[in-house]
Amino acid sequence: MPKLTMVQAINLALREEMARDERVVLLGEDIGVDGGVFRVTDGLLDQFGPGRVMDTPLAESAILGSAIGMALAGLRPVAEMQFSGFSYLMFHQWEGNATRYRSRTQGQHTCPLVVRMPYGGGVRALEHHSESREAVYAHVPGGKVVMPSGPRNARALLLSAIRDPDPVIFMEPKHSYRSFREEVPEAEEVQPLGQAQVVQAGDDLTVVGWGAMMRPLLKAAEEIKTADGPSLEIIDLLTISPLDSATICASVRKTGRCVIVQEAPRSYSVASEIIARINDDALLYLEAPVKRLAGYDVVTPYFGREKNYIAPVPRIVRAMRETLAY
Amino acid sequence: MPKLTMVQAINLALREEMARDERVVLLGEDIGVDGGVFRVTDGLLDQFGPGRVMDTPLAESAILGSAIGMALAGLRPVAEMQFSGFSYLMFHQWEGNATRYRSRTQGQHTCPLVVRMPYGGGVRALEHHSESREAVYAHVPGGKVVMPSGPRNARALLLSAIRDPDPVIFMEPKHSYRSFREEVPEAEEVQPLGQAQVVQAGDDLTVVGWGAMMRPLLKAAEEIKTADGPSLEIIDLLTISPLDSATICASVRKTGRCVIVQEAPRSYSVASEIIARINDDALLYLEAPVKRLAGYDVVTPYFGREKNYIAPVPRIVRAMRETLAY
Amino acid sequence: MPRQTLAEFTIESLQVLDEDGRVDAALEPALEPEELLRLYRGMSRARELDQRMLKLQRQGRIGTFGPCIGQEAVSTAAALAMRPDDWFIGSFRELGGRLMRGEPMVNTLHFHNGWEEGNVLPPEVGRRMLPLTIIVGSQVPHAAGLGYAAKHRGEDAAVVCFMGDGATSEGDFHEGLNFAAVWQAPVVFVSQNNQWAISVPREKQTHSRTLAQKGIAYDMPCLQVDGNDALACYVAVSEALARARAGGGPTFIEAVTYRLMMHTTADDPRKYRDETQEQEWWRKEPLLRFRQYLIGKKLWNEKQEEALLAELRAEVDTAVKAFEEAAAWPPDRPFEHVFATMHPALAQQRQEFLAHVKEEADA
Amino acid sequence: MPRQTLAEFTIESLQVLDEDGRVDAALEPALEPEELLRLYRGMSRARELDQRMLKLQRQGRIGTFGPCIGQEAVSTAAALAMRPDDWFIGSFRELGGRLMRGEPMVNTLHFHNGWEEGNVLPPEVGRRMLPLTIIVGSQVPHAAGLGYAAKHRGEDAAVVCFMGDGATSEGDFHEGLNFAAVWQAPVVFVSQNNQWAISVPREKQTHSRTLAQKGIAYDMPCLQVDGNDALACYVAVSEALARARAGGGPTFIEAVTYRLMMHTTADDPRKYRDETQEQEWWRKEPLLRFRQYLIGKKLWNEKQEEALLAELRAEVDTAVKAFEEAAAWPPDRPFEHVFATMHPALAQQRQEFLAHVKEEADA
Ligand SMILES: Cc1ncc(C[n+]2csc(CCOP(=O)(O)OP(=O)(O)O)c2C)c(N)n1
Ligand SMILES: Cc1ncc(C[n+]2csc(CCOP(=O)(O)OP(=O)(O)O)c2C)c(N)n1
Ligand SMILES: [Mg+2]
Ligand SMILES: [Mg+2]
Repeated sequence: MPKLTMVQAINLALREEMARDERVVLLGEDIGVDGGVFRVTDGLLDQFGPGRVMDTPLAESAILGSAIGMALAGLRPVAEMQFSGFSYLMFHQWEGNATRYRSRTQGQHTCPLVVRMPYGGGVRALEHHSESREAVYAHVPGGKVVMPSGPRNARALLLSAIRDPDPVIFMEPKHSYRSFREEVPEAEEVQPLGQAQVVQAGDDLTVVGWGAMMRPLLKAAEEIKTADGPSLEIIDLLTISPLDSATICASVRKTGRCVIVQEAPRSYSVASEIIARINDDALLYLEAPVKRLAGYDVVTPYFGREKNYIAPVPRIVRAMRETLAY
Repeated sequence: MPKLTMVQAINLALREEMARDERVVLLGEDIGVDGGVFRVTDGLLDQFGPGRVMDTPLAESAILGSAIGMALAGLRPVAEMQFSGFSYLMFHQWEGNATRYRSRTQGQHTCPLVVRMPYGGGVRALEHHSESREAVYAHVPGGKVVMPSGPRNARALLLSAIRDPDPVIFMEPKHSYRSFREEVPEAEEVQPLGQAQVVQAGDDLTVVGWGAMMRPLLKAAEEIKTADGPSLEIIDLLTISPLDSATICASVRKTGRCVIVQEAPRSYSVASEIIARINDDALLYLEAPVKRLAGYDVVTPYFGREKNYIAPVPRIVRAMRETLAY
Repeated sequence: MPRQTLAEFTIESLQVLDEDGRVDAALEPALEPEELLRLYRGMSRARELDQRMLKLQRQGRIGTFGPCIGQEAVSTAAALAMRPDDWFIGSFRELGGRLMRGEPMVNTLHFHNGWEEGNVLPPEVGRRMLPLTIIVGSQVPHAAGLGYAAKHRGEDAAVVCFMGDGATSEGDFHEGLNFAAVWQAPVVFVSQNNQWAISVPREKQTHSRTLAQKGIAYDMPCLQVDGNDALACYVAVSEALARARAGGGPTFIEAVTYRLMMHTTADDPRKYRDETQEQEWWRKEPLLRFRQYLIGKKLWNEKQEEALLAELRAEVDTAVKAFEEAAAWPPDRPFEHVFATMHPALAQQRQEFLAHVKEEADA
Repeated sequence: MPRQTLAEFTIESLQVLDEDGRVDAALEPALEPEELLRLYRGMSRARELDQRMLKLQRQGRIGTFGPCIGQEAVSTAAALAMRPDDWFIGSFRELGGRLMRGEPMVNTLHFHNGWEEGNVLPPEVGRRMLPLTIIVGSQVPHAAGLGYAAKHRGEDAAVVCFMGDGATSEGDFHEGLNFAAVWQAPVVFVSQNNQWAISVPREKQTHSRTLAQKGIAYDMPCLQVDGNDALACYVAVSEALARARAGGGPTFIEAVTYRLMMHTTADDPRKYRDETQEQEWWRKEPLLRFRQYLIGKKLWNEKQEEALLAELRAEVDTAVKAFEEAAAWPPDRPFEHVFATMHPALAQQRQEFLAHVKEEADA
């Protein structure tokens, strides 16, 4: 099995699916000749030609809007938002059209499409290039939100997302684009949407994370393991919406304790919903309040300060210890 | 004290504040000659002239975008989105500019402006005219979200919103626009943002609501009172963000039980955040899971079905009884 | 060389039938009598259904809707110019075109009474026609994408996309036209300039003399037509479709017409416009003029007119009857159409929902 | 009457200094020697700072930034044409203009090193100049609102708003121009057409022959200027400002220039463009040409040039020193600027934050 970065793994998934299904087309800013500002689509223009890999004008609403048209016409567009911070220019097309054609026409017209977008901080980028706002998309019915955490699941989930009959927001942790490699099977591997993954089983504490926070979270878990010996159950959400609360609640019913680690601001966030689901289905098992280790409710600071604002490993360790000791 | 509808009360607030502060200007689609599609701005063009009451072209992003320019220049714009369902066309201006000028310039430039928008269902309107998506705005730092529930607080909160030095989304429950009247003091009355109101004190159950749901919620509370005799503490949120969790958690620490009644879809919603706050600060006092009586995670149905989808009084009564009996 | 002319542009206007139904023979399209009658019938059907819906709405039998009265020519003529495999992407004043394309009247009624079921069209009709667009202008980029898809697959189908005058102010209008032009996609954009966007008159909507000239921003062939002249509309859309199919890319057409009624039944135009303006435009309305033309061609007479009206009244009666007698649809269908497959949490919500609805019905 | 011409439009282009610095005397603006020298100095300052920042960035001493090299003329000349009470609304390639307006170099450096403090300008500079706009095109409607406010209050201040060629594809560009035109607001829109939007060449960005013609959509006076000719830029912006102040409404100017460097330091143009194109444009770059002009006027010579470069190098050295020696700012300032008043839940988050940061620093 070759060891790939997430950029390579996503590129692989796109390449595989374009080869398998000629309905798949890519569109976005700088994705063709340039291969994407992160090189995620590198080489695809050469392989599949300009009819299937389109450098579009600079207009996010029309990128999604025209992708909706293509999907309605039977293509399978995969659109790129250059950064999730610019995806709000198409939010009305998402909320008002992509997520609604199925319900509006009771299935007569549908929008099978994917919107890929790098999200999150930690790469010393300019304003608007570091946000993590998955909650905004997660609240909108009719669309799915997927956030891979590593090369292998990124590839397997993207394949599922492209094949999904409904629109999917696919948020890629840009901080993890090249920061590590993973073995990715050569044979096609798909991973179903809507299912969280228990990446480590344990009894004392449930830890939930997703996307770029999985790496520091796993490191923190290592530290805890060596030092204190408690047994952690670690869950990687993978799909944010629809949320796999069954997996989370089953775990919390077992451990009685839970820490949620998230990059986004705390209030009205994905962590809030997870707590609400635990309240619904596992409240009586809780031995401590669920802990949200989240971003703060501030406007995303410029990168000079950002390292203080995204929970580093020691902060996660402390949150775990506090919850274990509660 | 005259008895006013919410439409009249909001009109009064705009009129008062425009008379008091000449920096206040209004802009939006059909707000001038037509007086707004709900007549909220009726008569203001005549009184204040076209320089201060502007019928704009049909473009939501430029309505907020130009309002941002006006605010940066020292005016106090109050922009109307004709329906909250069309506000997503300006979401990038909200997320990317209105809510950020203060932090971006550390206070050198600010955006004191209000975006008024009718929201919510129950008026037999076309698609996109019935949504309740306050959670989307509440998650974005740097902006406030206010939702009045009646004529009197609508007037008093709108005055505060216009005077606030920061941008405010002011979501008006269109279902309550004309459905009842309230006494509104002739003398100016302002109500601070960021404070929930305990509209009825009680010991057995905390009930939290806001906006259009306050009416059925209060009716349900009446029914419970007569029939079963438990004592309810009823909280009207009024400001969604920043959330007054102190008031909610103090109440829950007293009652041990809580029902949240909301129109919006359940997942990733305001109710979720309230539960998370209770988890943070009052978990150990809970005698039952917090109950979310919310909309469903479906695309807002057309109005032929909507009455089944917005919790009617009996459904609220049942939720209260269940939580009391838990 | 220093201050020099770089480019010159001209905007033309087209009228074939004047306000009294007199035809400009040089410009008259070569339509068969059967086609001319179909066009007239199409416009008349829309007029009849609109008028009935106005009554139904006042009686509370349907919800709010926006009548198309006065604007029948544009979309009906476009539908005549189109082929069945062309995409028809409307805004919300294309009743004539929708009916011509085969939308059953009963669907229109269900839609306007708040049921998604109204959008579910017979397969051959729905295949290339989308429901009304409520988010003004948001359909314009869709049209670019539909056109791209047709071109990409080597179909010679094209797209006709309608929007109002107000819609030209939205960013999506601009972005959609730009994409279509860059792709040279086979799309005909038709702006129904009915002079009003709710209460905002055309002159306050945008500072340009014409809407047609907005096509210049994309070097797109553009034209203003008399939108109350069904023949001019037919000619303009036909030319544009032919160019689109021949690989000549998109066209932008401004069709000048007038909204003779209220914006929607929730609106009261007396708040913002003068009735004399309406009266002037009633004299220029499209059916009158087309009828004169047909009569002049000896294709039509009083008796035929009466027979047609009676027939249409009966057709609408039948549709209204079917509409009002339709069996109730289950309340929980929205759960089924969030996603292709219902996820477990939603299935549970549906159970709760159904239990609630049952209890509330029993109470 | 049936097929008739409704309107005609012409797009003109303007050049005052040709590529060799030869001036068209008929068009030469009446600028004092002092002003000409100020303009040259302004452009040179930007060039010097940009070049230094490129080095700093490669050494990891500042973050990603987008150089303006080759585009100095447009914004610097505009700044010369502007009054202090005019609003300067930039995109991100207006370093020359920003410095001319008084932005301290140290601010530019702090900004590009990820500190909001870089945006906090001396009050008299910041009063009518906003920070860089990162969301492409989103500043355009702001300019319409700023212009409206000036007009509404009877000031005769105007607004100059810059955007790139790529920005003209965004809906906000269109909406902002439309609003400004409807309001006849005193705004000068200047699109720096530097031929590229990252990797996308101008021809793929939009199908129109010129960008200037996009102003026709709003019946706005529009003009293409040689954006590497500082005099042409000065003349065009001055004329437009005069018209704006006189109540003549907004203008749209396309300034044709070239991005000589990478899009930002994170970009590699070799992926998508030919170096010969760059080389051609290096011959047409604005400083060279303006220097020739000054030398021809006997306002400049080799020695002065050397002295200027030495002086600017020293100025940049000083700024870099101040930048690198700046005392660290507190980590929690972002909490203070969410709202004018900190709400209790946020105050509590700040306490937690500070405790974390302290513990992590101590560890
Ligand atoms: C994005 C958006 N904003 C506002 C509205 C509310 N609205 C519905 S129709 C309309 C006016 C449309 O005018 P125009 O485009 O000229 O079409 P017409 O109604 O005249 O056919 C408005 C403002 C909407 N539906 N969508
Ligand atoms: C809304 C938005 N989309 C995408 C980007 C990413 N981006 C930054 S600059 C740029 C190209 C801008 O091109 P142009 O307007 O020509 O300006 P230039 O960089 O050439 O000065 C892009 C795509 C962005 N900043 N904002
Ligand atoms: Mg109109
Ligand atoms: Mg450019």
